[in-house]
Amino acid sequence: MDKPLKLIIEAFLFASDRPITLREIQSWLLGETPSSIALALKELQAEYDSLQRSFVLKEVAGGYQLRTQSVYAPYILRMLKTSPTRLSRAALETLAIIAYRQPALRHEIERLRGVDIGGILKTLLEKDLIRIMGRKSLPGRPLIYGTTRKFLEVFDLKDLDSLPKLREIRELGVEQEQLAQARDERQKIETSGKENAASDENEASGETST
Amino acid sequence: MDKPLKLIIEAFLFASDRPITLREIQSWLLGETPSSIALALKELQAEYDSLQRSFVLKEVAGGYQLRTQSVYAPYILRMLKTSPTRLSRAALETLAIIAYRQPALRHEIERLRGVDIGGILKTLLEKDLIRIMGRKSLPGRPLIYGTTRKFLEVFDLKDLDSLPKLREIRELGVEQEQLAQARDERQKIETSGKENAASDENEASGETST
Amino acid sequence: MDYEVKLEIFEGPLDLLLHLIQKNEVDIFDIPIATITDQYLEYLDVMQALNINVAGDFLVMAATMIYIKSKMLLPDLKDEEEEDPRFEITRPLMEYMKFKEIAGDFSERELLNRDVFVRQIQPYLREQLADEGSQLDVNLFQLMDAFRRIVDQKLPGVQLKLQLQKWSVKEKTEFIIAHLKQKGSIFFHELFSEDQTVSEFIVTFLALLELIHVGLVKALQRTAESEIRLAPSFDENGENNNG
Repeated sequence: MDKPLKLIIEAFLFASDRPITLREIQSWLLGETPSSIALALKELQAEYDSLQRSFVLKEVAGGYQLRTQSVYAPYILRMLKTSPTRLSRAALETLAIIAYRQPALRHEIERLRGVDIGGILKTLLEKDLIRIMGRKSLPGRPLIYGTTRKFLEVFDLKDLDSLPKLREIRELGVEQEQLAQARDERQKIETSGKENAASDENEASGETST
Repeated sequence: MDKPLKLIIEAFLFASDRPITLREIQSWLLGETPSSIALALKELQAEYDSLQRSFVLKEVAGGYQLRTQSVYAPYILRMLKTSPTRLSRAALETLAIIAYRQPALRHEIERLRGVDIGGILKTLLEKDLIRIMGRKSLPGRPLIYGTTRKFLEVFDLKDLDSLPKLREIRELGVEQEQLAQARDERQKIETSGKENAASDENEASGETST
Repeated sequence: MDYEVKLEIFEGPLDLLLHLIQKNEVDIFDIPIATITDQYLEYLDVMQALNINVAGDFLVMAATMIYIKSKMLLPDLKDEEEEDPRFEITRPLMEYMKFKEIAGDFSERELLNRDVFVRQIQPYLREQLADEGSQLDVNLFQLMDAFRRIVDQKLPGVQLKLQLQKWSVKEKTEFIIAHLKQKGSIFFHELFSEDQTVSEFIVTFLALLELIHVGLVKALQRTAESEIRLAPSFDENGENNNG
């Protein structure tokens, strides 16, 4: 171990998204005793306290975690509220269908996705990604959906025509990249002799065909 | 504001999983000027450095982010039990071309690399390192590719301007000159007295590639 | 075959070519084309002997090299103003080397999740937060991929007709709507331009009929002789005025 134990543990705490236990820390290090780890954790705790940082080292759920002090929670919530949110897979698929098939009817979209999409349509409408373009003159006068200007903004598209075509999506095959990966793997494992090299070669080509 | 600006910003940095910009910080606070925020960020930067923590405050992708120091990578990788981000050589080369040539067309990249890159483009798109910027108004309306913000984050770049300038790269400048010289030499020898039209043309095309 | 068969895998013809040039320690500006071409072809033979699928790109380069080699063998017949035929491969090689070097530089940087790590969103913070984000963390590729997934899943009883024609009614529908949005109302003829083919005409016309049919566009004509005017029947947000 060439780095101070204390700082290695700090790095663990920093990069983890959940509390980590003393036992876990021990398992990631070689030859450190629980007591030395416990001591290092105590030191860190004392350090953050004396430095009066915005974060503290807390014992939660049987583990240790770096947490911002609760007085900063209002600020952080303000930040998180404006942070980008992800679209669920279902929402993304529904949006994709509308984008590519618009003007699209609800039952058409449901036929493609195979499930009810009422809730998803509502979410997408709320997020201003889709809009109601009108009603189709069919029995029941179903609503017609299309995408919005906001949709173009979010996806950084000049216009709907810039949406890649299905053909273009398919053209981005995977084989070539797999081949390249296989190559790199091979180059990492330096072959010692030529017989080896030759046999590996066959394997590599075998892989790509699968 | 009842808490020191510096520590509020630290709390933001601690609670965010992406680089945050000075502008964003300003929007989450009331009545703070960009210059006072910039000053606080500088102070934090200096503090972490002088305290010799396991993490530092870095400027990436147009924002600020806390990042562990690279010496702790082996330990953290053991904790995360993941293999590190790996890109194949082919993917890196393709990415390099797109980074410098953007907006870039697929056939341009393929010309430079001499191979089909469909699969690689897909991988880079999946990893969110490149994006589709639109279509070129050429026959077939080909898609235009460029790099993403994630690219800057992954490669520790402040912005695209921070990419090393092509002509700064050692040897290459020399090589370009050599190429031109070699051409001239040959032409002198072989075509004593002929016009240098061809050589001029070559130089021009050499320049456009830098 | 007088060189050692130490097979490295090459990404493409330029990669192989560069390797041969370096192995032979020759000047990139004065490539001994005959030697390099021979070695290049031998290499392709080895690859084929080992059942490695030799991509077309390798063969194209082989052809180019053979052509250059033959050109070099005809010393006095060639046009004196022509450049050295070898520059046809020197130039792309130079470019390739340049980006190869940059790729090397890239991989030496402090890479996220390889060399450096960042904070993760702590779940306890997320829990305090209702889903009300305004920005969206999503990109175009994810959207495309979602569509591809849908199309590929082949739900029972669902047949997706993939339109092969160059212009789809959908695109033209959007085009007309965008046009109307921008200009308020337009003359019928503005939808068509002279460089359009008959099939594009028809598709545009079908799109227009569809729009009029669903009530998003109104077609107006003052007299039988006057031009047909098209007016949007939706408001700014695209909502249908008729409800």
